[in-house]
Amino acid sequence: MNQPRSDAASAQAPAPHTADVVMSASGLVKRYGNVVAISESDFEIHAGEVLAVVGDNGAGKSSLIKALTGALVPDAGTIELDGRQIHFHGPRDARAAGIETVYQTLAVAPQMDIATNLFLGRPLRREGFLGSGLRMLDHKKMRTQAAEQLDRLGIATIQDITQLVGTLSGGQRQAVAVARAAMFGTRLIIMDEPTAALGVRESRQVLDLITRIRDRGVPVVLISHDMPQVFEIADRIHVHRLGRRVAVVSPRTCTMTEVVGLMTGALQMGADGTLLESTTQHMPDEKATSHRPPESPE
Amino acid sequence: MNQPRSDAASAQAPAPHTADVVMSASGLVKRYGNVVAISESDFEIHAGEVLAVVGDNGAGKSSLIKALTGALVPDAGTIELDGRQIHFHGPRDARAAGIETVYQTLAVAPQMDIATNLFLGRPLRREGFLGSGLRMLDHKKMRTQAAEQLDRLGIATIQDITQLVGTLSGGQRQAVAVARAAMFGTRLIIMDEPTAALGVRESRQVLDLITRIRDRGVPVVLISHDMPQVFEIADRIHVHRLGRRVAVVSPRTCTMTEVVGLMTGALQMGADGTLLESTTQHMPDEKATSHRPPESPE
Amino acid sequence: TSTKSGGSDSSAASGGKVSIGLVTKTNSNPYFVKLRESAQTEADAKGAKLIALAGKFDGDNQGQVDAINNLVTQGVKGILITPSNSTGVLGAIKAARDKGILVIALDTATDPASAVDATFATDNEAAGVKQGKYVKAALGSKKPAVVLLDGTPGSTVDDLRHKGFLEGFGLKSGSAEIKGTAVTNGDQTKAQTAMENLYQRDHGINAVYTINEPAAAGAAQALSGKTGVVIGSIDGSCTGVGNVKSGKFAATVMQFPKKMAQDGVDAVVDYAKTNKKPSGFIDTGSQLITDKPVAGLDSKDTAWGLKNCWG
Amino acid sequence: MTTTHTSPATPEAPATRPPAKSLLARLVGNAAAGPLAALVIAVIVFALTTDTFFNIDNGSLIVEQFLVVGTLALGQTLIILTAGIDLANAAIMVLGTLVIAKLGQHSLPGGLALLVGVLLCTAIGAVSGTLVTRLRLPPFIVTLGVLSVLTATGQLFANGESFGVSSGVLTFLGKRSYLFGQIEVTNGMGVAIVLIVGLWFLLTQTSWGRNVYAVGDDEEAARLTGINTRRTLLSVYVLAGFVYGIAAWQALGRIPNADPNAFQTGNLDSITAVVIGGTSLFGGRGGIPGTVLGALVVTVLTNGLTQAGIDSLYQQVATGILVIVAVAVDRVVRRRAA
Amino acid sequence: MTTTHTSPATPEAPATRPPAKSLLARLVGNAAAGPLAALVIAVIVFALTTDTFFNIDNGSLIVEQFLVVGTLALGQTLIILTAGIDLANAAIMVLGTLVIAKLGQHSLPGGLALLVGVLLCTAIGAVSGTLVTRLRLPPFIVTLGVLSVLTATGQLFANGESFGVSSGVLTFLGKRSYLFGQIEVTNGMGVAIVLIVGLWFLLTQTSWGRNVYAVGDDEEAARLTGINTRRTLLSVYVLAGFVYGIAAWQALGRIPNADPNAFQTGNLDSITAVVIGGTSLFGGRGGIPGTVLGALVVTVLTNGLTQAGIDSLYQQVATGILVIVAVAVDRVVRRRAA
Ligand SMILES: Nc1ncnc2c1ncn2[C@@H]1O[C@H](COP(=O)(O)OP(=O)(O)OP(=O)(O)O)[C@@H](O)[C@H]1O
Ligand SMILES: Nc1ncnc2c1ncn2[C@@H]1O[C@H](COP(=O)(O)OP(=O)(O)OP(=O)(O)O)[C@@H](O)[C@H]1O
Ligand SMILES: [Mg+2]
Ligand SMILES: [Mg+2]
Repeated sequence: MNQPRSDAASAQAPAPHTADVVMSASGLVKRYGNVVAISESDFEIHAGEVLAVVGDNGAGKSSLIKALTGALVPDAGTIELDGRQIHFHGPRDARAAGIETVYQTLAVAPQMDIATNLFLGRPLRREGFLGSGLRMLDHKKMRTQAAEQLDRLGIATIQDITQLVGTLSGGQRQAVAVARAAMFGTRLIIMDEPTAALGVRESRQVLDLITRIRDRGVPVVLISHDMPQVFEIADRIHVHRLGRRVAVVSPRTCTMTEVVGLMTGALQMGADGTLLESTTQHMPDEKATSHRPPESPE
Repeated sequence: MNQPRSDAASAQAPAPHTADVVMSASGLVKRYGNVVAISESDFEIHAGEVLAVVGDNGAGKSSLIKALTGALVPDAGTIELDGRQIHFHGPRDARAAGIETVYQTLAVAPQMDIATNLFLGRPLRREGFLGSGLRMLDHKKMRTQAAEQLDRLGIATIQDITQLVGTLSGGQRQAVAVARAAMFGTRLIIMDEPTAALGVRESRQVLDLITRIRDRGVPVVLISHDMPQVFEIADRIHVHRLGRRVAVVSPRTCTMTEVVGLMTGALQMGADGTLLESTTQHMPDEKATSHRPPESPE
Repeated sequence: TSTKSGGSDSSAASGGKVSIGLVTKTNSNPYFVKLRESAQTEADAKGAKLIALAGKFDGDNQGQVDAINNLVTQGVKGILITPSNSTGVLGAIKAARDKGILVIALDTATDPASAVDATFATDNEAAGVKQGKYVKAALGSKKPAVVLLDGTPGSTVDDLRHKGFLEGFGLKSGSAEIKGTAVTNGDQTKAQTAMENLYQRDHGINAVYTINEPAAAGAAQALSGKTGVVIGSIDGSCTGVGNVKSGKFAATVMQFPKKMAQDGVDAVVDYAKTNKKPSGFIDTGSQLITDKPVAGLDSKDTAWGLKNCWG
Repeated sequence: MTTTHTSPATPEAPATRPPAKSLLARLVGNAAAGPLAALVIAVIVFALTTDTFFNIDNGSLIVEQFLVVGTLALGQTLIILTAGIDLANAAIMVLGTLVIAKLGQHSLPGGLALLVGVLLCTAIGAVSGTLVTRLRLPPFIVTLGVLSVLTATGQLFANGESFGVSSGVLTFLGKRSYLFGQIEVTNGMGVAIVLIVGLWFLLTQTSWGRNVYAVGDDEEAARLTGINTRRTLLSVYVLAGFVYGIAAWQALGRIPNADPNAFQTGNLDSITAVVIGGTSLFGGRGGIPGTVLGALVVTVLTNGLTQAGIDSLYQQVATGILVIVAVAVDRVVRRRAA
Repeated sequence: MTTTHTSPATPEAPATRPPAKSLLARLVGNAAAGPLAALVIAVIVFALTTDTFFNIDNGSLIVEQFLVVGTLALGQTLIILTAGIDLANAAIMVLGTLVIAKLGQHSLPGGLALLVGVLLCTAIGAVSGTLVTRLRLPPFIVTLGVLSVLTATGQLFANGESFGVSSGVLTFLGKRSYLFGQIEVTNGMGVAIVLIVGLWFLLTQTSWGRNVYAVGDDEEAARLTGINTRRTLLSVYVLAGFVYGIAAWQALGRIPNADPNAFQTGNLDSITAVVIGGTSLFGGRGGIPGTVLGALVVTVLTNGLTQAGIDSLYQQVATGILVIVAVAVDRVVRRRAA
């Protein structure tokens, strides 16, 4: 896949001033044994935009954002925040920098209740000496705020706010993770398939929420498989394929079919930002039996 | 919500002969402490149909199908399979009856590889004495079949078929669960949001798969939040709300807006199968503060 | 019966029958099992009630203290105790004695001895000396190469026997003749493994001290087929004497737990009747048992041993 | 997606409000209802079957007997809540008693000896914690290794002796006084109460405590939410080490004599108390009140069975069965409560 | 969803095919690479530092010393693979030896006594398994209770005695012979090999084994896929009980004398072997080869340290450290392999 680096390709998408870049990465690599999850990928998000990241299953989208938030340490590559190179040693560092993330696995503690999960690692303390001196938590306030926050997401079917998160329905659990990120993100919010388990109404609320967040000036990275959703809300679309960014396109100048073509490799983006039918759909080093088992038994 | 039992409502959907009923349930109830997950719900699926089950998050869809497959024991209600009342003591009994399920939580063993997960509890033995006498597994055959099966689902990005399922991407993992159900279901296949984590292409493959299964004569229950998908593939739509079935409609005679209205309670189905604007959108015993925390601190 | 503290009017607690508490180091050591059985037999004979408790392991001071406390609450007249440590349980003993309960140390003395009313025990150091002298003499002119299979370091009895053996043998801790020591906890399996490994290291070993007969049996098993190693032991159980008889090890030093137990129970029963307390250290004696006597050491043969062994 | 539905987020759930929790349930938490039931049943049975069990003196005695293993179990609770296990806790404590007693005997004033001992226990906790967090070794293996090392070290240190203590500070926790002229209490009980309340406060009322539960519940989720899981784990081991240091002080209060062979079953005993107390060995569920009740259940069993005149071998049989029964009761009660 | 895309499922992954696994890795599995490395290192160190370690006789001795705890560890592996733990295994075995020896001494022919003893052990396993599966009690508590009951029962049964055995069948496993006139082997080694291969076969080559791993990995997932989790768990405890019965036979082969006090640390020792062998205490990962290597590591340490002239207290210190190091090596090796 003898393809120009995709920075050139991003000419296709409206190119804002580089001064606007909030977070960027280049040359990221992550291998697990023989599996290549990220393969020299680049990334860029600008101030005040919603950037959608799309790609096939296993393309490496989740791995990419994990690398950006310090949840995994890339084997190679650099990451910059506000133009300065950073090294996150863990998700904690990213959080300290104001980056909140909804991980695809949700990262909730199943045996703890909703309020506790919402405020995990971000406690509300009591006022006065009890809070500052004794560092006591304000359980009541956390519960109230948790209930409000879920109301706002339209998750109306939670019958008992003290329910353990492990007993929630799939969608309810996802809403908890989304609510958490929305409450605390100040610099950048990253959401990995935040509406996958959500119902029609709840998905709508999350999309509205994302718009509100953007309007508040906080950029949002949205990973999604739902193309109509992506085209409705995204300012730019980052297309990921086989572990790397293959194109950045604008939803205004590009059709869904084209984006899907890029995702699957049926289309390629030329150096000048134009889309071409892919002639070499198969990679040179590819073997037809790639995911057949090795011949040897056990 | 003084509403007639929904059996009457199902007049709206084309009513096939009752002889065709493959599985049905009536009056199912499941409570968890104060939480009511299933509240006197009914259910019916007919031979050779794709029945979509839709509803808000937390409406009780997953609980309903868990009750049908023996994964949870309902507090009340009866279930019939082919007209005879049954009592499943566990998912094992359902499986023995030819019912396969994709649970929302996927039910995969994270530390085992893909092939092992596909054949969990359904081993392939070697041929000859090694298999029948020593009961030896045929690891090689299981791996080959697993690879084929995933190919068929279009999950092309799995780089190493011996990867542990816990290390797969969200969509890849879901594909494993779908492939398993598709391989073994003979009487009825139930899928709880099988495409939630799947990409565009992979979702399409699963829809095709569902069609093929139906054409094979095996009915399919599909839980999904994706309305276009539901309207494309379902023969009938079971609308679930607040723990019970509130309507069964046909996608041919009903619009998406109407279905969403039923889901959210904005519409109600009258006894004659007509849809009415809901006058009593709030339930009589409802309290505005329902999911606020109890006043008492900790 | 009073629902108030049972300790102060103890005789009332079990309906006229004198109740006696017995607290051994463990339940598991056959030696203490026999001690307990003998005490039980004697108590039955005297119409007294025996409550037998024990620590969970050698050195379980806390368990013994709890046992004493519970016996005091239960309202016993006297307590017979084999303290796991000569100083560990003194506080509880004092509390018991303060409530008028007779406390007798069996088998192991306390430090100071006056902490209890009386002590009925083997002089373990003397027993160790007997073992040491015998093993040394049995070696004859051979240059000694000794292995010491200890029980649990820090336990009073262990220390006394170990010290006695070295004294009787004429060694000091750290002497060049000592080729190795091992902690066996008096367990046959551990002793066997330790002995196997020590022998593998030095095939010249010719003398073995053991803390008790199970350890000696383990050593013998490890050395089976190898001749010329003298194994000594202490205890005097019937199994042990049998092993001496069959030549598995050379000698053992017999103790007399039956006597301790009987005397102890009798003393409490007496005390209940007459309010008279025994006092001082009463040595119940020890006896070297071997079929290969050596000159200058008093010993009995295994026939005598089998008649007088304790279980 | 042609349907946009913007009905306001009016709460529509069938609102069965949870019934107000009983004061008791609030105090001990749901997890502790089981051991509480087991304790109450045991007390009632022994009160009915023996004359000597149910009185103030025996009550005091039971609490005294509870102190050392109970304190060990408090530290153990912290570690088990993080899905760990501490096989070395009793060995740490015993080494603590040895060091305190030896220093107190000869060289240092009692208070200073105590301080050194407690700091030593804390430091050993820090070592275990470092091995668990830095090398990512299973706590079972780390503490097994530490157990082996410390047991031998204790014996080498003591060199076959045991050390008596007499200083006021070192035996301070064993000192008795009488409440209302009736109830015998020791200073150790006061310290235990302070420790229990303090740990309960830390675990339930501070964000540190929340982090501990989160790490035990799902370490990866905790890490992803930005909790410093390493520091949390390390602090748990350090605090547990400190608690074992206090247990050493309690042990000297109860038996003014430091013996390298003591408390060989203290690790299993404390784990038993924790598990009976409803804390899950897989982490994230349970807490201090349950552990206190669990430790009391075990103490009451031994005490009550002795009062009932049962010999220790039969006691051991009975205890084995009753431990299983106690946890079974816990299961039933919790299923009811759910 | 306007876009339908039907490009055929041509495999497009960047196909870096996994390099062929080495024969060794295939034999022992990845999980066992760590303990194997630890074992090899230990053997090399002792071979270099002592004169008496590296020879055939000592090799035989090590294998003999490995047999009993090794066999216990095999049963323990089964249970730990299901995320359980067995604290009672040594107690079950000891009761087995007592029953076999007592029956064999007096009433029954050796073979029959053996059969009764092994069946008893199996039955006790069945009881533990029933408590775990029916009452859903934590295995830790069930086996702790069983431990307590059996230890006391053994002592009541033996009543302070120990029973020697002499019958041919009962000591059959201790009988020696020489391979190639050089290598001392016992019948017990043969039985151990049969057991190891048999259990390995069951765990890796049959669907029963897959079910065991699945239950340990995620019991709920296993249940949902239709695995009879209860029967699987129960069968694991029963089979483990049987293995402990064989361990009893091995123990009599090594020491023809059944003693209620023997093997008090057998439970911890066997767990140690299993964990060093790379089996996760949280279930679902590990296996028989690792356990065999783990048990050998521990045996080699004790044996080698003795050869190196280190006294038992210092040995204990060294063993503690080396157990930690062995598992740390395992971690490093496994991370490399991944
Ligand atoms: N820990 C791991 N070990 C081995 N392979 C891994 C691991 N994590 C991810 N992978 C592999 O890396 C690739 C990328 O995974 P990733 O989760 O980033 O995909 P994704 O684009 O998020 O897919 P999805 O849309 O299904 O969520 C996949 O092939 C996956 O199997
Ligand atoms: N084990 C449990 N304990 C308590 N409440 C539960 C439990 N399981 C489910 N619930 C509750 O029951 C209700 C129905 O849950 P269910 O998972 O069936 O919803 P669902 O319709 O599948 O939702 P989703 O679309 O989000 O998957 C929810 O309110 C949920 O919180
Ligand atoms: Mg993903
Ligand atoms: Mg659901």
